[in-house]
Amino acid sequence: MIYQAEVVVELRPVINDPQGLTVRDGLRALGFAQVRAVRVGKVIRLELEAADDAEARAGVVDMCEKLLRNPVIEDYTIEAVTAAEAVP
Amino acid sequence: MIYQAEVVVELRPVINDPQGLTVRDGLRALGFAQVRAVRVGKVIRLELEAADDAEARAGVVDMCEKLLRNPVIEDYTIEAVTAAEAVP
Amino acid sequence: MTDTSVIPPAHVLAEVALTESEYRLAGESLGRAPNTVELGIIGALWSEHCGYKTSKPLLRRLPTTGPRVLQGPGENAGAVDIGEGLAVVFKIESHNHPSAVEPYQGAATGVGGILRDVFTMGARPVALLDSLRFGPLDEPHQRYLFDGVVAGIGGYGNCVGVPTVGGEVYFDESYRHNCLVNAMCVGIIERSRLTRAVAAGPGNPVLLVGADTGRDGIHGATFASAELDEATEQRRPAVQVANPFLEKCLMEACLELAGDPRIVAMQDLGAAGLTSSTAELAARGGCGIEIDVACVARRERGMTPYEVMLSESQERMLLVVRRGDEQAVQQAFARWDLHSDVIGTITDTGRLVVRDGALPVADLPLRLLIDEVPLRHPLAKRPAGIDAVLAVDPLAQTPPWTPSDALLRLLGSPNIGSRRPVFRTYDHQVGDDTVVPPGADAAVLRIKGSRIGVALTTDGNARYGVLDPRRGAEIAVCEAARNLVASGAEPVAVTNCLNFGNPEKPEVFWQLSEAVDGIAAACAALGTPVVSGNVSLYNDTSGVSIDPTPVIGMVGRLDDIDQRRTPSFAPGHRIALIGPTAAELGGSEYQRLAHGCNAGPPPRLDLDLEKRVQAMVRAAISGGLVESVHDCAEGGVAVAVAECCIAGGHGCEVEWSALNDASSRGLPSILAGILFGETQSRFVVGFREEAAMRLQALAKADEVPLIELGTVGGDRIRFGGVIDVSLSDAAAAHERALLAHG
Amino acid sequence: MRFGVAVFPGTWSDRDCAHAVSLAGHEAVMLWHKESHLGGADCVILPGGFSYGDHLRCGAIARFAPLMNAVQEFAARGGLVWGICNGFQVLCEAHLLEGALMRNVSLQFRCEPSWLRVESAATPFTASCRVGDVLEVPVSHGEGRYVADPQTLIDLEAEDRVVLRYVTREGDPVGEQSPNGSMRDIAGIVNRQRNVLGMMPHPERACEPLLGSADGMALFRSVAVSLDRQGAFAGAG
Ligand SMILES: Nc1ncnc2c1ncn2[C@@H]1O[C@H](COP(=O)(O)OP(=O)(O)O)[C@@H](O)[C@H]1O
Ligand SMILES: [Mg+2]
Repeated sequence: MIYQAEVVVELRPVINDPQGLTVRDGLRALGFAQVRAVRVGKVIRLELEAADDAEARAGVVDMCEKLLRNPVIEDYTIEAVTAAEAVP
Repeated sequence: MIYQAEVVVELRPVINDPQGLTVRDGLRALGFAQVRAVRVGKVIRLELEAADDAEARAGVVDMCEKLLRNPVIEDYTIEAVTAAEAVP
Repeated sequence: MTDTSVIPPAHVLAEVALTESEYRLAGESLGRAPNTVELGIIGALWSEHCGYKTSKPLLRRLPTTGPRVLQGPGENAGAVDIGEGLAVVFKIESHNHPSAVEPYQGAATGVGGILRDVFTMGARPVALLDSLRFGPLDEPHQRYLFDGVVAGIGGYGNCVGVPTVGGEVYFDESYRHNCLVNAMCVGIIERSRLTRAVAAGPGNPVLLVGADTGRDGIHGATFASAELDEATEQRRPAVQVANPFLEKCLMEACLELAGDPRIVAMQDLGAAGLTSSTAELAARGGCGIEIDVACVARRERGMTPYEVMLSESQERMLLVVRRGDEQAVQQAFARWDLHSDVIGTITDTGRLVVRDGALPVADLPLRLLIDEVPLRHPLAKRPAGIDAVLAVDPLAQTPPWTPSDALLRLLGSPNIGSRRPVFRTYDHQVGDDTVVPPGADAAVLRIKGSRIGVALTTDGNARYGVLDPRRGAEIAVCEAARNLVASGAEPVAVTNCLNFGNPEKPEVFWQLSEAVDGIAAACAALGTPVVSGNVSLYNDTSGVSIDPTPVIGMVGRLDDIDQRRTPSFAPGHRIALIGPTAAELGGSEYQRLAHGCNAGPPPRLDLDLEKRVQAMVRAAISGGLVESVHDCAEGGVAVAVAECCIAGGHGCEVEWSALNDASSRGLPSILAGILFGETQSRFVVGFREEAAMRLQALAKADEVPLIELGTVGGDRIRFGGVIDVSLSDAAAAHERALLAHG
Repeated sequence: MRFGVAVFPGTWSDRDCAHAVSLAGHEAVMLWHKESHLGGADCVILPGGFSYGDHLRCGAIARFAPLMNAVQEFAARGGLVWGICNGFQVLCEAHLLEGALMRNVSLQFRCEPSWLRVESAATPFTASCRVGDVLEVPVSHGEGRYVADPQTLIDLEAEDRVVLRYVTREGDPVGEQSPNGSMRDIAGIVNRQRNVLGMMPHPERACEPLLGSADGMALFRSVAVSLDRQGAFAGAG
C-alpha cells in the first residue's frame, strides 16, 4: 500500500524565530497592521509504502525522531497519514 | 477578536525540490527503504486581529497573494483560520 | 536572609557556581547576605567565563605591549597600529559547548558574538576566521557536527556580509565529545575613531538596542525564578537561533554612530548579558550604573528580574548616550528598524543598582563584582605517564608504506587535504579586499587607497601539546608567524583562545600553565604581543579532557601588497628548503596515520633559529629573490612540496642526497622521518635560477640552513628514487580528503 | 555618469558596487530603501546581499520597499536597472523579470569563480562585449538556481534575452560544474525592453586584476557607453 503523510516541524515555542519576526514586520510594512505574531515552520510530505495504517504511522514517527526534526530546538506533529493511490 | 491562521506554502509539483530529494535520500540511507518521495514546504502560523471569521480569512488570503507565496513557483493552502484566546 | 553566617543550600550555591568560601567572601564584603538576584549576579561575574578566576594569574605572564599596540587585553578586542593612521582591531573567541549541543546555531551565534566585540570598538569587521576541532570524520556524528558547524559559520558570516577568509580544521579522538569552535574577527578603523567601552558622565542615559530579551542561556538558578518547577527549565531554550539579519542592521547602525560625540560608550552583550555588560562598562569608567529591568523589552511574558539580568539573548548592544541626545540616537537606530529602550542611567555611586519599576532588586558595589573576584590557584602537576610516552622512539617503528604510498595517504588525510569543501561555502570575497583567498598559508587583504596589506591566520596543532604543552604552544605561535611570513607579511600581534579541560585537575592546570608560558616565550621572542584572547576551560566529558589546544590567531602587515607570496610553484623555478631537517616523527600526522599513536619527543624548536629563518625568508621576499613561499607544517617537506605542486598545477623533480643515503643504507624509518617529519622553522620556496647565488649568500649570512632541492616541472611529483606519483593522483587525493566517504 | 546603488536592510554589495563604479570612473550615489527618489541616477544597481535576511524568499520583502516603486517607474520609462545576485532575486519577485531563483541544487552556498559566456551583446549591459566572450566573474550565493516555466524559457532564448550563461573556463557547457543548477545554465537575463538586467554572479568583485579578474569591468564599461550613446538618461531625480 502507498501512504501519504504530512509532518509539520516547527521551532519550539520558547525558541526565538527570526524568520517569523521578519515576516511579521514585512506584513505590517505592507499595511497588514492586524498581524500580531508570525512563526515559520516546515511541512514535510512523505510518500511511503506500508502494509497498513499502523505500520505507516510507526514509520513516520520513527523518521521524525531520527531525522526530520532537531529535538534540541524543534517539535513535530504528524498531521495526517492516509492511504493514497500510488503515483508510480 | 484574535485569530490564529495556518498557511501551507509548497513548491508547485512541476518544480523540482532538491531539499526534498536530499531528505528522501537521507531517510533511505537511515534504512527507511519504504520512502518513495519527499517534498518540503513551509508552514506559516499567523496570529491576527479581526472582527470575524470572514474578515480574518480575507486578510490571510490577501497576505498570501501579496507576500507569502510566489505564484511563479509556489501554491498555498489556508489550512485553518480559528478564533483563539488572546495572548496579550 | 540577612545573616551572612547562614549558608544557602548546596544546590543553590552550585547553581550560581560559587563555593561556600566564595559565598562567605561576598557576604563579608557586602556586610549582609546577598538576595537571590544578587547571588546570581555575583555568581555570573565571579564565574570563569566573566571573572577568569582560574586563568587571570596565568594570563598576566603574557607580553601585551609593543610599539604598535593601541589596545591590549581588557577591552572588547585588541587593536594595533598598522600605519597611515589605521588600526586593526581583532579578537578570537570560543563557542565550543553550544556548538556541541546544536552545531549550526552554536557556531552561528559564536560568529555573531565575535563580530559584536569588534564593531563595539567602532571598527568595521573586514574578515572572519574559524578554527575548528572534531572527532574522527568517518564517524557519522562527527560528520554531522562538522557539516553543521561549517554551515552555521557560513550561514552567519555570509548573511552579515563579512568575508570568512581563513581558519583551520583538525580531526582527533580527543575532540569526540568536545568539539572546538573558535571564531576570530578582524576589523579596520582610523586610529582616531577607535572607541572604548568606558562609561562616563553621571546622569547619562543607558540604551539597550537590538533583540528583545528572552530566557536564553540562563543556566541553573531555578531557585530564583517565579516557580520552582521542572517547567522553569522547560521554558528555557537549550540553544539560541541566530539572527544575522538583525546583527547586520545593528552593525551598520553602530558603525554610523561610532565616534559620534553623542555616544559616550558602546558595549556588546555577551556572557551573563546585562549583568556583565553594565558592570564592566561602569567599572571601566569608575562610575556606577542604575538599571530598571521593567524598561527592558521582553520576548516572553513572566520573566523575572533575575532572568532579565542574566539572559544571554544574542544581537543586543548597550550604549551610554550623552544626556539629552537619547531621542536623536534612538531615531538613528529606528532608521535601521531597530528597537531601543532607555533602561537606566550612569551614576557616581560605584554601585550596580537594579530596580524593577519601583521595587529594589539588587544593589552591589562594582568593586565586589569586578576587583574582588576571588582568584583560584589550583595545583599544577605534570602527568605521571608522560615520561613513558616521551621515551618512545618514533623511528623504531617500521613504516607500513612505501614513501609514494605514504605521500598520497597524507595528502588525503582529513587533517592535511584541501579545505576547499569548507571555504567554498563561505563568502570569502565580499568587501572587495581579499587578495589572497583561503587555500594558501595566510589570507591577505588589501586596504583600499593604500599599499598596505593585512595578513591573517589561525594555528594550533594540539598533537605536540599533548607531548609537551609548553613546546606545543611555542610551536603554535611560530607556525602562525610562519604562515604570515610565507604570505609576505611581518607578524605584528596575537590573539589567542585557550581551549583546555577542567583546570581543577592538576594535570590540566599544569598543561594550561605550561601552554601560557610557551605562548609568552614565543611571542616575546618574535616580538608579537598578545592583545586579546579568550579562555575556554572545562572541555571535559565524563572525566576525559580534550588535548590542550591553544589556538593562536595572528595578524601581519605588508608594507606593499605586491610583496605577497603564495605556495604556487611555477614551471622552471628552482626549489629550495630553508631551515633545519632532522628525522623527527614524534607527534607527526605521519605517526598518527602509519602507527596510530602520538608518542616520542615532539619536534624540537629553537626560537632563536626560528627568528633567523623568518627574518631571512622575509628578506628574500622583499629582495625579490623568491617567487613562491610555503611553510612546512603537517606532513613535512614531502607534503609541503606536493602542496606547492598541486597549487601551481606542476610536478617537480627533487634530488636530495639525504634521501638517497637513507634509502641506500636501508633505513626506511629515517627516510620517512626526513620526508614526513615535522621539523620546525622551515619553508619551501620557489625561485628563479638567477637568484640562486644571492639566495645562498643571504642564507649563509643569516646562518640559516638552505638546501636546493630541485626543479618545478612535468606532471609527476618525484623525490629522487624514493617518491614518484602523478600530479593528478596527488591532487585527487588532496581534493577528496574532506568529502564524505572521501 | 551617475549610478544609483540601492541599500536595503541586509544589502552588502552596496559598497563593492560603488567601488567598482568609481573604478570605472563614474559617480555612485547610495539609494536608501525608504526613499522614493533615485538621486538623479542614470542607472540603478540593485546589489547583492541578504535583504531582510533572505527570510521567506530571497528578495520577497525588499521588493515592496518604497524605493522599488521609483525603480519600477524608472524601468517603465526605459531607465537602466541592473540587479546583481540578491538584486536579481528582487527583480524576479517584483516581476520586472520572469522566473525565480531557488536554492542551489547542492543545497550549499557557493563562493568561487564562475565563467560566463556573453550570449547577447544587444543589451546596454553587454554592448562593449562580443557574443562568445567568456568572462571570469565569481558567484557567491546559496539560492541562484534559475527556474522558469518551459514557455518562458523558449521566449527568453527566442528573443535573445539570455545574456549570460555559465560555461567552463574553456567556454564549454558547464554540466555538473554548474554553481547552482540553473535551467539552461542561465546566469543572467534581460526584460523585453532590454533595459533591466538580472544576473547572479558578482561583476563588482571582478574589476581589478588584484582581485583575480577584471572581466567584470566590461559590463560597467558597457553601461557607460550605452548611456553616452542614448545621451545620459534623464534620471527620475
Ligand atoms: N575552517 C576554515 N575556514 C576557512 N578557511 C580554512 C579553514 N580551515 C582551513 N582553511 C584555509 O585552508 C588553508 C589551509 O589550512 P591549513 O592546512 O590549516 O593551513 P596551514 O597548515 O598553512 O595553517 C588556509 O588558507 C586556511 O585559512
Ligand atoms: Mg602553512
